[in-house]
Parts: sequence; structure tokens; C-alpha cells
Amino acid sequence: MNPTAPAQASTAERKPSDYRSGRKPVWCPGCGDYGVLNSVFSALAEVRIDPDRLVVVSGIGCSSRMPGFIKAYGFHGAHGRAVPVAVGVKAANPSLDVLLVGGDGDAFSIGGGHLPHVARRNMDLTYVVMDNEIYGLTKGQTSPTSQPGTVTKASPYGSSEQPILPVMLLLAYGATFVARGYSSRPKELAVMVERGIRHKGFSFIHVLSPCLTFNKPVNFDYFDSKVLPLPEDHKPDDLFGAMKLASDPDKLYLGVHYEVDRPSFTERLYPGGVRPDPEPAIDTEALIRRYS
Amino acid sequence: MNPTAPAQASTAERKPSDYRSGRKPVWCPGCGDYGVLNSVFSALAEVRIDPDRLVVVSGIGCSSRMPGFIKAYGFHGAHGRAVPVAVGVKAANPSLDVLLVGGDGDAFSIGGGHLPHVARRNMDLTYVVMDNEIYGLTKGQTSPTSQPGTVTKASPYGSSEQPILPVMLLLAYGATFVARGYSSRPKELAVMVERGIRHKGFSFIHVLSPCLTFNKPVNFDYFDSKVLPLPEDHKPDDLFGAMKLASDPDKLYLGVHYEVDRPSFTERLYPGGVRPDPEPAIDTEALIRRYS
Amino acid sequence: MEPVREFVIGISGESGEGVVLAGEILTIAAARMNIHSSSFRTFPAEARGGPSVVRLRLCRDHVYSLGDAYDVLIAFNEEAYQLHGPALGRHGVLVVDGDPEKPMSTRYPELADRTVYHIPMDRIARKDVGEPKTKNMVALGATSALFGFSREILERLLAEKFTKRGEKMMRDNLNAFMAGYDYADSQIEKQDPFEVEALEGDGFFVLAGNEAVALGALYAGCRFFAGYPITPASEIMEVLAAELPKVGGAMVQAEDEIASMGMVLGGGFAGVRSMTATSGPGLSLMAELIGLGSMAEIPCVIANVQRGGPSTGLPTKTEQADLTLAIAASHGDAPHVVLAATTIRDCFEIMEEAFEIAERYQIPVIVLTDQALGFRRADLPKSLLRERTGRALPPAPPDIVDKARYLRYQLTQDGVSPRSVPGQPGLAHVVTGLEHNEEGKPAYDPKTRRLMMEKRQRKLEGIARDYGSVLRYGDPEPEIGVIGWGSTGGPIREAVQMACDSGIKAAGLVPRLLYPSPNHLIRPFIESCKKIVVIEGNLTGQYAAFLRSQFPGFDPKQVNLYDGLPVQRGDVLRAIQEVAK
Amino acid sequence: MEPVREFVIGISGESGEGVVLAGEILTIAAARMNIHSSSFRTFPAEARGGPSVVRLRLCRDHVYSLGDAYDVLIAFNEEAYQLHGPALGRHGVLVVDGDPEKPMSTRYPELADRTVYHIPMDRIARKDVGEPKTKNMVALGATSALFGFSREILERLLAEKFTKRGEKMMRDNLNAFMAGYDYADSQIEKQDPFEVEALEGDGFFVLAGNEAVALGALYAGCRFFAGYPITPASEIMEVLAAELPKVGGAMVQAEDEIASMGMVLGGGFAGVRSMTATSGPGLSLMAELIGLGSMAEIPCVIANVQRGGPSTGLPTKTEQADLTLAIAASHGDAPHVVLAATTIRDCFEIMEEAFEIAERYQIPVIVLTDQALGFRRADLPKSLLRERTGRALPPAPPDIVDKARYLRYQLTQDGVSPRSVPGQPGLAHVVTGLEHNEEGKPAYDPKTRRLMMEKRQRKLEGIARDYGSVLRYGDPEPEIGVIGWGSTGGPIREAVQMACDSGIKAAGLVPRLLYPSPNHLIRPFIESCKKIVVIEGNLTGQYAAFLRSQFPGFDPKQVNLYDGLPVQRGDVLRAIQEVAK
Ligand SMILES: Cc1ncc(C[n+]2csc(CCOP(=O)(O)OP(=O)(O)O)c2C)c(N)n1
Ligand SMILES: Cc1ncc(C[n+]2csc(CCOP(=O)(O)OP(=O)(O)O)c2C)c(N)n1
Ligand code: SF4
Ligand code: SF4
Ligand SMILES: [Mg+2]
Ligand SMILES: [Mg+2]
Repeated sequence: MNPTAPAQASTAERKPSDYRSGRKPVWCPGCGDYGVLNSVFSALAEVRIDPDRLVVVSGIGCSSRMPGFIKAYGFHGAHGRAVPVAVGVKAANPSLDVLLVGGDGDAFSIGGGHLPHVARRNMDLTYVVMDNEIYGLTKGQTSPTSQPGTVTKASPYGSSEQPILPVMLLLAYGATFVARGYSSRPKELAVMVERGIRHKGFSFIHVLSPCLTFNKPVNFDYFDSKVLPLPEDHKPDDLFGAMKLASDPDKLYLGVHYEVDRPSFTERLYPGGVRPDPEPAIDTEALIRRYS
Repeated sequence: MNPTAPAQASTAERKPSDYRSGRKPVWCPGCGDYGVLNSVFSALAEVRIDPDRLVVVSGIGCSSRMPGFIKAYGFHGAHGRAVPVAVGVKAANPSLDVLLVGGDGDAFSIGGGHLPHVARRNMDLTYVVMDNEIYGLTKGQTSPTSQPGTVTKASPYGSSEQPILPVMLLLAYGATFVARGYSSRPKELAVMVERGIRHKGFSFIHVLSPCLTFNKPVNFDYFDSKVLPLPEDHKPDDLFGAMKLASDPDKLYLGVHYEVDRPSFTERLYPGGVRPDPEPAIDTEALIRRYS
Repeated sequence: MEPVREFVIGISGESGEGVVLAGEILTIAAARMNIHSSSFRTFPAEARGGPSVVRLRLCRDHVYSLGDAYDVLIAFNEEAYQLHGPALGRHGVLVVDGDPEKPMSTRYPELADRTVYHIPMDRIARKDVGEPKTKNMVALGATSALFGFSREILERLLAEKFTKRGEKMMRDNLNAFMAGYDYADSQIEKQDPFEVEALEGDGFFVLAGNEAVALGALYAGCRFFAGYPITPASEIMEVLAAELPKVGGAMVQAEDEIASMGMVLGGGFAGVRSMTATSGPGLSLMAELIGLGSMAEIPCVIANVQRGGPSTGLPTKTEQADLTLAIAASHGDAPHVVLAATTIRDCFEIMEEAFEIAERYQIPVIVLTDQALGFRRADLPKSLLRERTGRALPPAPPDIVDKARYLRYQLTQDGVSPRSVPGQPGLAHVVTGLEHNEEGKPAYDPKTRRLMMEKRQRKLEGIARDYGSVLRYGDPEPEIGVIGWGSTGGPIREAVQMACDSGIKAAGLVPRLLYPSPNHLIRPFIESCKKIVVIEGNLTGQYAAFLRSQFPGFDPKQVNLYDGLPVQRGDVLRAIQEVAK
Repeated sequence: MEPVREFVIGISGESGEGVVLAGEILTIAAARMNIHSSSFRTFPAEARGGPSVVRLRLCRDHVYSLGDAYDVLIAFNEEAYQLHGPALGRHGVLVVDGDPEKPMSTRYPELADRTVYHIPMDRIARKDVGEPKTKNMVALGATSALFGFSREILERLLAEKFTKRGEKMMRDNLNAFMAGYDYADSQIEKQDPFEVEALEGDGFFVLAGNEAVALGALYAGCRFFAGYPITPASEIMEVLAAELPKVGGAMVQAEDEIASMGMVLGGGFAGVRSMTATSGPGLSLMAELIGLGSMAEIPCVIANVQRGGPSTGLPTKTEQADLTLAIAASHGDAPHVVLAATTIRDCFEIMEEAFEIAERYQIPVIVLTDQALGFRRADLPKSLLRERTGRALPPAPPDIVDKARYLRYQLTQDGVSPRSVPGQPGLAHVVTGLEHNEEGKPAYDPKTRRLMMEKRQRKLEGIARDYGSVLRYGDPEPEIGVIGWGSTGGPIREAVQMACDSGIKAAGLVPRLLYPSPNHLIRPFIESCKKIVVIEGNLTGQYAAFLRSQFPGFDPKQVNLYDGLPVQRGDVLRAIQEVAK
């Protein structure tokens, strides 16, 4: 997102626990999202984000309840609309830091139409998607990342659709920072989120975060058997290399797959990336001339 | 789309003009969409599609007026919703042939959220997108394919957003047939549409089709200077090769970029890809048992 | 002591403790004993845990509501009693996990004059069965013994239920059931009058409202469903996902509700009876395409299972607050139909009407139910299914001699034009959401516009006339009339009866067709009552406002409930008594 | 012959012929001459060509409608006369491209007793100017000469207009103008009374309704706009796209209307006055998120420029049929506000109210206009802008001593809770579309639910009280009352005056706040009239139905127009006369 606050405001040291809202998460015991929340706390502390200038935006889903657990301004919105809300917050007031969180259904199914556009705009946002390959909150239906053959009440004969590849999609959309983390590797994940936050423009972090209640086969063991580190020789600006790595559904590489520098939305929109202060006055006479 | 009609119904020879509805297109003189319409006529005739079993579905836009000009069943629907309507037609009655047509705004902006899913489902549809890099019908605003710097009334200082790459996106979505044509190469385009129609599952054809009224810089000369044939050695099943070719915004390769075989939606849904006839009766006693 | 055959059981505990399963089994057992029932489970809003309760009302005749207080409360632990005890009737019985040596009444003075049976459920499960998770079966066993459920039927049911879950699971649960049964049978001295009795018959089957909607659609000939998961409507999709492929139909889980609605329009256009199901937020998203269906005249059915709104609101609770939106759905004047199911049986039957109206009038039909109906279970006679084939004939091509002169949007007296579907030779046409002429060609001239607007609107007259059904209960010459809709229908029916029994001349009216409004049926009722109450589960009185707009001068008393709980017959009765004062 | 200073000019031709440009220039020329005007252009629905017409009504005082028949019709060709001739008044004048030697009256008997001026527009453009495309300037020149427009002002205007289009373009157009002027001046003998006269003043500026909405928003402090193109609303976005960056604001062209609305919620939450603009289909798509704004209590403004519905309907024509949806928008009971602008000036001023209500009551505000307003141009005094700074103070942090006890959704008497915005220290909070307690934490218990529903709803009382403005015209003790809303306001104002002038005791009422309904202001009017007509540009009488739901017993006569054309003062007058009979 390219945080603005540290530059402008306090650079006081912060602890992860400074970002705890005090509300107890409503997730099931063992849910992957706990780990993600902790990584987010660590990353925020590491970057020393000012909680009063931070806005955490989400949609609807188990994972989307996260803003309630973070001490910051929060917007728990509508299913699939986290991205537009976050775009609005940031475009209207670029001096806020905006973190987006949510689930795979929220991000890739009902909200999937917003992704190409937030990426190509290179909006100064960080998006952490907790992928459990299922709709958790609605008690288990397939999501766009569910494996073929997934049996749910709504797919009693096993789903037959090919899952999307989130990292591949974001690469194709022109996102300037694409990473994959895993909720059971919280330290690694925290570093990724931190890098995403520091990245200028749009950063996307695909996080493997199992739902033990409604997607039992896709549990920690399952992910453990599929994750592996990015090849040592992979360069973060190698788009096609990253795409190749993203295309294998059986190998879930962890790390920052792609990172490049491109002007961000607020940079292009506002000179210097900040809203002018004081605000320029309306040139009333010019307007009158235009219409008379 | 993998046409069902010829197999089942008449294989009578057909002329392109057999598919003319008799309604005069409402497009501006010189609009690229005329060429596309002619190519569609030729392709339909070549495949000998039965017009009575063909459904042409579109959204809203200049290009989306096309169903009115084709002699077939047609559904000129709502902006951005051509894909879901077509999916519904085909899923409900797989013995129909369904052709999707529309513009870049319709397909990639408001309708962009449907694309990953129709592609990954490998729905038996052919989608012809007429890309003029602009919103024609609403008198010229930028679309997701507009070049950076495009000046319109809604982007008076020049648009600053990076355009999407349609071919790249569809490849990333797992589409099984991806091609690019050009409205001023109608014969070549006709062959592509024909191949798309014969292809089993989802076929996507990105067509360069200029709007001379509201996007004057992106005219035939402009496209002429950017198009080139696919490299001779490009193999249609080479995904990463196709992605590389799709990634250069300045080289618009024409031809079938990608084609692979994967079970189609109706194949997976209905044994043999057709609805059983006669329809199996409801097993009432089994239902009663289930609920008592 | 004269046995009481009709009573309400509550089963309560933590949601992990198998409350729901115990309730379901008891419900089916009752159905097999030919006992009518109405049951309901509430469950927590978050995925993980929280308190859970099943309410089961048992009767000798079919009932239309969940009744009032609990007569019998089964509490899996003391907390459950604390939570649900207040809903236990004056003469109610408590069955609770606990040690008879440490009676609850010493801690809860209100239990002093009530019957309390202590069953060491947890201990039996843990010690005797050796599987703490079978506590619910211990409770089930004790409950069966105490209140007259057939041990044989229950054992058979458990065997069926657990057969697929493996040997040990089956054995443990059966053992637990029997241990609970035996304990109650041998250790407890029955002191209450509540006892069911098996009746003659071939048993009922039991459906929740959502299941009834799904099966109703299936038997109405629906062969295509597209939907997106949402509480409390997902079960409709889930049932049809299982059933449609068996009859050559298809279900698609769409990427969102707009896509669902688009797919349903596609299916309807293709000539296949098609539907979607959703709840409030999804209905909001579908508004635009419902208007397209109206304009392009495409048959389609949308079941909307209302939950607490607005926005995400109370996703696991009930409300009747989507009516205004359902009627308004879509910008512009877009004629379409709104039906509301009043009972579980009606959830089934109304789907037949919905599809018939949709097909005959080529129009979108919204069917409103709500969480209170969707999750409530009731017994249904097996004949309901057996007397239907569930086949819908594919639409016949219109009878047109000169196909060249076929006009898809022909102006007709009843507004219904001839309609062909793809595949029918020589009758191809293009539908459009643009205003169009009779042929379907876009046309913007004022005259065509006027004629087409009127044509589409005219359909509503025929629908109100042919499908305008209202339910009427109570006194033929009422002093007090109660009007309600949807899930309030059952409580109104029973409350009106209770009011009449108590000497109040009361009557109830529950229209099933809400829009277009069957005013010819509503007006006589309004005119026949001295005072009228409109009761509904929303804040702003949506149906009352609608009725006022229909009947100048109509100014009813409004009773509105909007706390997430279903309108109960007690609420209705209180409203009647209030007005009667 | 006494000169007639107030009259209506029609300029008509093919859309490629520059009709619109000629009309615009004439309108600005009038404004510079201190002549009031009201003008309107219709254009074809398809991108390419078709007939086009501009109507320009000129007056000595500000006018509120487009008047009735044309007094002067400029026809760029004979077809244009055929199309628009029927709208030419009994004593109207025709100016037509053609040869005086072949007079039109020989072919069109209805012209026999009318004044016809033949101007060889095409020939002059082709032969004398050498550029056929300047035909419109020839016509403009002739028109100026014939009806008293200042040659000097027009020449200056043309110079300004064409300065950026290159030397040749400028020369050709000026030459054409002068050639037309000179031809009429020298060859035509004026036989009609229509003639404008420059007045004193510093001139007006001229806005179309869409421009007025955009500038109104700008001066109301709007600094963030997100939108998606749609006819006839796109101009609002286009104006703000140019203006917002100049004042440090931002505009985003979103990927669709749902995204626009989401962005606006984000902007509103961030503390920046934010809006979107759309038309029917977009409003339908926004319904869900409007409910979120209501539930999460986020200020935001949605301008909806109505067009013919439903679905894609009549995208380039007008209607007033989105009212029901605007009021219903969103499932559930989701309090929000609906305003309707009545005139061009009101399009500007109402935006100030909209943003003020949105901010003060933390609520979504929908502003309804329509194509008839959005594309109509009228003169406005320059003081309208000059007396405003156009700055909005950023929201001040709530005055809270103990920040730890800050409750974002505190229960208050007026329903308005303290609100902080991101960046304000120590006041962080989380908003949610789930039902929540005072702190903002999700809560589903019945009591919290009831209190929160009532809190949000209470805001409507304050809004109806503080912002309940209605316009009232005509006789203080009327026999006949006319009620309308939105763009019908101007025609009602003028028609009521005409009726009064003709001796009918008529009055008009035009509420600007439609929802919540300012019943305390409407009731006295209803009660004061013997008979009431509600006239609106839709089929089903949406506002009439709403008013009936508000006032039991209210049963007005309804007049509904739904042919895509704006309600005209003649329509209103006829309705009054009808009722007066
Ligand atoms: C418009 C709308 N449609 C559907 C829903 C129901 N719904 C809530 S969350 C959800 C999916 C959640 O899945 P995901 O985003 O993967 O989050 P998870 O619960 O798995 O963390 C759905 C379908 C809704 N709230 N709103
Ligand atoms: C919901 C909705 N939003 C906006 C519009 C207005 N609209 C109609 S067509 C169009 C874009 C057309 O662009 P494209 O799809 O590229 O088609 P083209 O006209 O360029 O062929 C828009 C924004 C609409 N009809 N419906
Ligand atoms: S249901 Fe799944 S995703 Fe939701 S809280 Fe439980 S484990 Fe996590
Ligand atoms: S506006 Fe553009 S896209 Fe539309 S018909 Fe004209 S040339 Fe074609
Ligand atoms: Mg998920
Ligand atoms: Mg386009």
C-alpha cells in the first residue's frame, strides 16, 4: 500500500498487541484465520502503522470478520464489495493506510469482477485473502478455489469445475506485488504482509488458511504436503517465471512471487500522492465563463 | 461451443445470407462491427448451424445490438450480463447452440466478474468480443482496454490506468480456446469464429473492431500498424508461449493463440452432453423415505 | 391424571451437543407415529458454537404455528435451563442433566412447584456408554420413555440414521439411547400428564419450509436452478442440487446472485422452468434483471427466504421486511408478481402456482418465505407427492398458421403474446430489454411505448383475477379483523381461533398473492370488519402501507415486530385482545 | 405590429447537421443579452444519426418549462418540417432550407396562412461558403437576423467557440453565419412579430440539469465522485471529472455501478463528501449497498437521472418511474432519503441539501432528476455561484471527553450518534452491515435489535421536520389542487398560473423531499383543496400510491404519462380543466 502514516505521523515503536481490539475472534477453534490475524498484527507493528490512520476493510465471510479484531478504523461491509469500499477510502483520502482482508469466496466469486481493476489501477492497498477453498460462513459450499471433486451439500456429486489460480490471476491482471503465505507459517506470512504494506501500489497476498469445520480434507496436513518455498533462482520481476510457478495446482509456492515498481493510483491522481492542503479554491469565474 | 445441431438436425448447406435477419444494423457508417457481423454470418454458414436451434446472446452496447441482425433466436439483455444468460440457456437446454457477442465494456468492465467462471466451467459457448477500446453506445468513455492517455469527456486529463490484456486474462482463466481476430480481416475472422464454434467447451475470440465515432485515434490504421500473424512456430497448446505473445501491448497477434481439449460443462453435467429424453420420472417413494 | 396429548417440547444445549439431531429424530419418530408436529431450531450466527434449541410441538391434528410456552423442556445442562427456563410454561416439566441428589429446585425457586426430572445424561454417556458425545442420545432415550415415544420406532430410526456412520458409532448411539430410556423408565416416577399416543395411518413425511420450496419446485416441473449460497436460503439449492440431476435437470452454483438471476432468465428463455433462491441481499442484487425479465417477458421464479435486514442485518434470524423491495424490484414500471407462502405445506404448493403464473403470463414471479418458515418443519401427508407426477410439458409452439407473421410481442387483450422457444422451427425472434414493437424490434415512438407499457401491465389484471387467493379464518361476521401475510399466516389462523373461542368475534385474512393485489377478495373482508389490525414482522408496516395505497380510507391499527423472532400466535392474540378492549 | 418578446424556437434537422450546436450557441447568445431561456435537445437513441431537434424558449423572466407549441420552427430540410411541423403553433413561423421560388405552401396546405421564410441554407453553405458542413451556421445567421439576436454577440461567441478548432474551421463558420445573416437581412421581408430584445444586466450563465447537479455538488463540498457511464447521467460524471482535480478532489470511473456505490461508501466513511450519479439500471444495482449505507450510517449521495424504464427501456427518453425503487431501495427496513429536484436551479441547490442531510444524519440520500431536467438548459444568475465558497469543513471529531467511552452508534433522541472519521486519534471504530450494539459490535439479541432499528428510523422524523420543503403555487383557497414532483414541478407552476389566469381556482404542490414525507406540509394542502390531481410521468402513479399510503382517505385523480416525453404544462393544464369541468 505504501504507507503514508509513518512518514507523516508518529514513528513510535509498536507492539503487535497494540493492534488488538480486545474483541475475541468468533472463529472456530483451530481455524486458520487466527494465524493470519497474528501475522497481520506483527506486520502492522513492524511498519509502525498508526492505528488511527489505518482503515481495515472487508466483505462478508468468516475471514471478513477480521476488522472487528483489529484496533483501527474498520469497515465490515457487504459480500464481495471490500475492494470498491477500500478504493473509495483511499481515493478520497490518500493519507489513510488501507488494508483489505477477506475470504476466497468474497474475493474471487462475488467480488471477482473488482480485482482486475484494482490491480490495473495499482491502487495503494494491501489485500490479504484467506483462502480455505470453501464458503465457511454459509456452512460449506464450493468456492472458486475448491478442488475438483469437492463434495458439499450444494455439490453432492462432487464439484466438477476447474478451480481458479489466484496468484496467476493477479499476475495476469498486472498486480505489482503478488505473494503467497500460509497461516501455519505466521512469521513468514508476517514478513510478506509487511512487504506488501511497504510496497507502493497494489499488493496481493494469497494466504492458505484452512477451514477445519466445513472443508475437512483441505486441512493443515493437506497444505503442508503442497507448500514449498519459491525456487532460489526465481526473480521477483520475472513475470513469466512467476506465472509458470503459479500454474501448477499441486505446488503451492510460498513467498513473494512478483514485485515491480509502477506509479500508484494516488501518485497519478494527486501530485506527490497526497491531497493538496489547503484545498485549492473553486475558480468560480472560470466556471461562469465556461457556461456563458 | 461444440455445435449440437448439425449432428442432430439438418446438415443442409447454408449461405451466409441465410442468417441475415433483414433488420438493418444501426451502426455508424464505417463501424468495425459490420465486418464482424459478416464474419459471423460466414462462420455460421460454414458450420451449417440450424438457425432455429441457435441462440445469440448479448449485453448492452453498440456491438451488443448484433443479435437483432442475425436470423436466429436472440437475447439482447442487460449490460454485462450476456455471459450468465448464455450459461443459463446452455445449461438448461444443452441441445441449443449458443453464441455470445458484445463489447469490451460489457465483457471486461461490468461483466468482467463472470469471465473467470464461464472459462473455468468450460461452458459450451463461443464468445465474440468486439473491442473498440471505448464505450461506444454511451458516446465515448474509457473502457478497460483503453490505452493510457486516452482523452474522453470522462477522462479529460487522459486516462492513467493500465489497460487489461483480454487474451492474457482468458488464458489465465483456463479458457480452452482463445483467439484474436480483426474486423478488417473478415475471412480470417470467419475461420476463427468457425473454429471457435466447432471447439468443445468455451471459446473466446477477441476481435479488434474500431469505433470511428468516439475513439478516433484507435482506427483501422492504428490497428493495421499493430496487428501481426502469430509466429509460425507457436503451438496452440503452449500456454506460456501464448501468454508471452499476449503480454506485449504493442503487438496484437492474430490467430488462434491457444486451444486444448478438456471436458466441457454439458459433457460433465449430462451423460453424453445431452439431456436425457424421455426425462426420468421423479422417484417419489425415495423422496418420501428421505424425509420420513 | 388425564393424559395431555398435545404439547410443546424444547430441547436445548450447546450447539456442539447434538441438540439438533435429537430434535430431528424425535420429529421423525412422531411422524412415524402419525402424530402431527411443528418444529423449529434456532442456531447461532457465528459458525462456531453457542447455545442451540429445538422446539417441537406435537398435536393430533395438523398445526400452523409453534405454539406458545414450552410444556416440556429438555436441558442438556444448567446453562440451557437458565437461557430457556423463562419460556417454560406455568405447568411445564423440566428434564435436565444432573444429579437427582442435588435438585435444581433448591437453586431455582421458580422450579419449586414444577415437575423436574433429573437425568444424569453426561454421566451415563461417559460412564455407561463410554462416549461423552452420545449425551444427546441419552436425553433422547429418557425423553422417549418419559413422554410415550415408541421405543421400537426410535431404535429403528437410529439404526437407519447411523448405519452409514460405522459400526462403533451405531452401537454407541443405540446404547446411549437405551441407557437413557432404561434410566428414565426405571428411576423416574412420572408426575406429569404429557404423553403422546401413536395414531393410525401410514405416517407422514416431514419437511422444513426450504425443503418444501425445493420439492414444490421439482414437482412443479422446475428443471433448472441457479443460485448462490446465502443463509437462510441455501437449503433450497442444496436439495435441488441433489434432486435435479436425477430427473435430467441441472443446477448451477453461480458466481453471484446477479449471475444466478441471469442464468435463470437464460433457462426460462430456453423454455425450461427455471428458478433461483436467495435472501434479502441477493434479492437487492437481482433487481435489475427482474426488470429485464418483466420487459422481455421471460418466465422465471425467484424464491426469497427473508432474514433480518437491512444489509447483512441478522442473517440467522427472521423478518418480513423484503416485501416493499419485492414489489418495487427494478427501476421503472416493471410488472411482476409477488406471492407469499403461509405454511410449510404452502411452501410446497405455492411453487406450483408460481411456475404456472410465470409460464402462463411470461413474467417473473417472486415467492416470499422467511427464515421462520424455511427452518420450521412440519408433517405432510405422503399423498401430497404421490398424487403428482412432477412433469411439466415443454412449452408448445404457438399455434400460428403464417409463421412469417408471428409477432412475439403481439398486442393482445390479456397482455399475453404468443411465445416460441429456441428449437421451435420458423419462430425465431429476438427479445430485448429495450422498448420494442410487436415484432420485438427496438422502438421508441410514443405510441408503441404506450401500447407496450399497457400490454405488459394488463397481465396483472388476469393474474389478480385467476390467482388471487386469500385465506380467511374465524367469525363470518367479525368485529375484529387481522390481516397478515407469509409466515404470520399460521399464527393468525390459530390466534383467531383462540380469540373466537374466548368469545371475541375475530377473523383473519391472509392473502397469498400479494402483488398484483387481489383487491376484489380483500375489500369485502376490510368492509366486513369493524376494526382491523395488520400484523407483520417488520418495522415500517410494509404490507399495511401497501394496503393503504390500495384502499383509500383504510387505516388499520398496525402491530409490528422487528426483533428477529417470528411473529407468534401469542403476539397475534394479544393484538386482537388489545383492539377488542 | 407589436413585437412579441417571448416565444419558442425549434431548430430541427438530421443529427449530423449541427442542430445541437446551433441551438447551444443561440441559447448562450440569449443569456448574454440577458434574455431568460429554457432549452432542450432530443437526440436519437442509436449512436448514428437520426432526426434531432432543439427547442429554445425565450422570455423576459425566468421560466420553468419549455412552453407549448413552437412559435418559430427552423427546419434544416423538408423532412425536419414533416416531423416537427405538427408542433408548430397556429400563428407560427417556419424558416426552412429551400428555394423561395418553390414555396413550401404549395406542397403543404397547412402553411398557406402561416409565415414561411425560405433560406437556401444548403446552397449558401455549399456555394458561397464552400463548406457544406456550415449549413447550421447559415441557419443560425438567418435566424439571428430574422428574430433580433445581436450580430456582434454572436460573432464573438462563434470566434470563442471555434478558436480551438483551427483557422479554416473558424473562418468557414463565421463566413457562413454572416452569409446567412446577410441573406435574411437583405432578401427577407419580416412579416412576423417575434423579436427578442437585449436587456440590462451582466448576463446569465446557462446550465443543463446534469451540469447543475455536478456544480451543485462541487459547491456543496463534494470532493469525491465515483461513477459508471450511463445515459442520461454521464454528464454529471464528465463535469466532475474535469472540475474535481482542480480543487484537490478525485473522480474514479468505476468498473460498474456496484463498485461506484461501494467507492462512495468508502469515501463517505473516510470523511470526504462523496457521491455517484446514475440512471435506473444503475440504481437497481446499487440497492444492496444503499442498505449498507443505511445500516452502517454512512453519509453518501446518489443522483439518479431517470430515463424510460424498465430494463434498458427508453435510454434516451424521460420518465419518472424510479420513485418506488428509490424509496424501497434495499431489502429490509433501511431508512434513507429521497429528494427530487424540480427545476434546473433546483438541481444545483438541492445538492447542497442532499449533502447536508447526508452528513448531519449519516444516511444515504438519493436525488432524483430525469432526462427532461438533465438535458434541459436554463439561465441562472451568476450570483448563484459567486455567493458560495464551495468549501465543506471536514467533519470535526465528536466532542467526547472520555474517548474510551466513545460509542459510534450511541442511542440518542434524534437517532444521530457521534461520528469520528479515520485519522481522528483515539476514536477508531468498526462499522458493519450486521446488526450491532452501540459500540458497533455485532449483536443479535432482540432488545439491541429493537433499539437500533428504532434509532435509525428516528432520523427520518428530524429530516422530515428540518428539510421538509414543498413548493406551493397558485390560489390560496383552491378548488383544484395539482400535486407532482421532480421535473413536473415547472410545468405545474406555469399551468397553475395559466389556470388561475383563466379563472380556475387552482393551486399546485410540489414536494422536494419525497421520503421521508413531510406530511405536516402536505396535509394542509390536501385538506384545503376540493379536488386533487396527481400528475406524474409514469404508468402506475408511483407518487400517488405513496401519498395514498400516507394519508388514509386520500383518493386523488391520477394523470399518468408514460410515452417517453416530458410532462408539459399543457398536460397539466388539461388535467386541471378536466377536473374543473
Ligand atoms: C449478496 C450476498 N450473497 C451471499 C451472502 C452469503 N454469504 C456470506 S459469506 C459467504 C461466503 C463466504 O466465503 P468466503 O468469502 O470464502 O469466506 P470464509 O467464510 O470462507 O472465510 C456467502 C456466500 C451474502 N452475505 N451476501
Ligand atoms: C447497468 C448499466 N450501466 C450502464 C449502462 C450504460 N451503458 C450502455 S452500453 C455501455 C458501454 C458500452 O461499451 P461496450 O460494451 O464496449 O460496447 P460498444 O458500444 O463499445 O460496442 C454502457 C456503459 C447500462 N445500459 N446499464
Ligand atoms: S467455519 Fe471454517 S472458516 Fe469459519 S471460523 Fe470455522 S474454521 Fe474458520
Ligand atoms: S458509436 Fe462507434 S461502436 Fe457505436 S456504432 Fe458508431 S462507430 Fe460503431
Ligand atoms: Mg472461504
Ligand atoms: Mg466498446
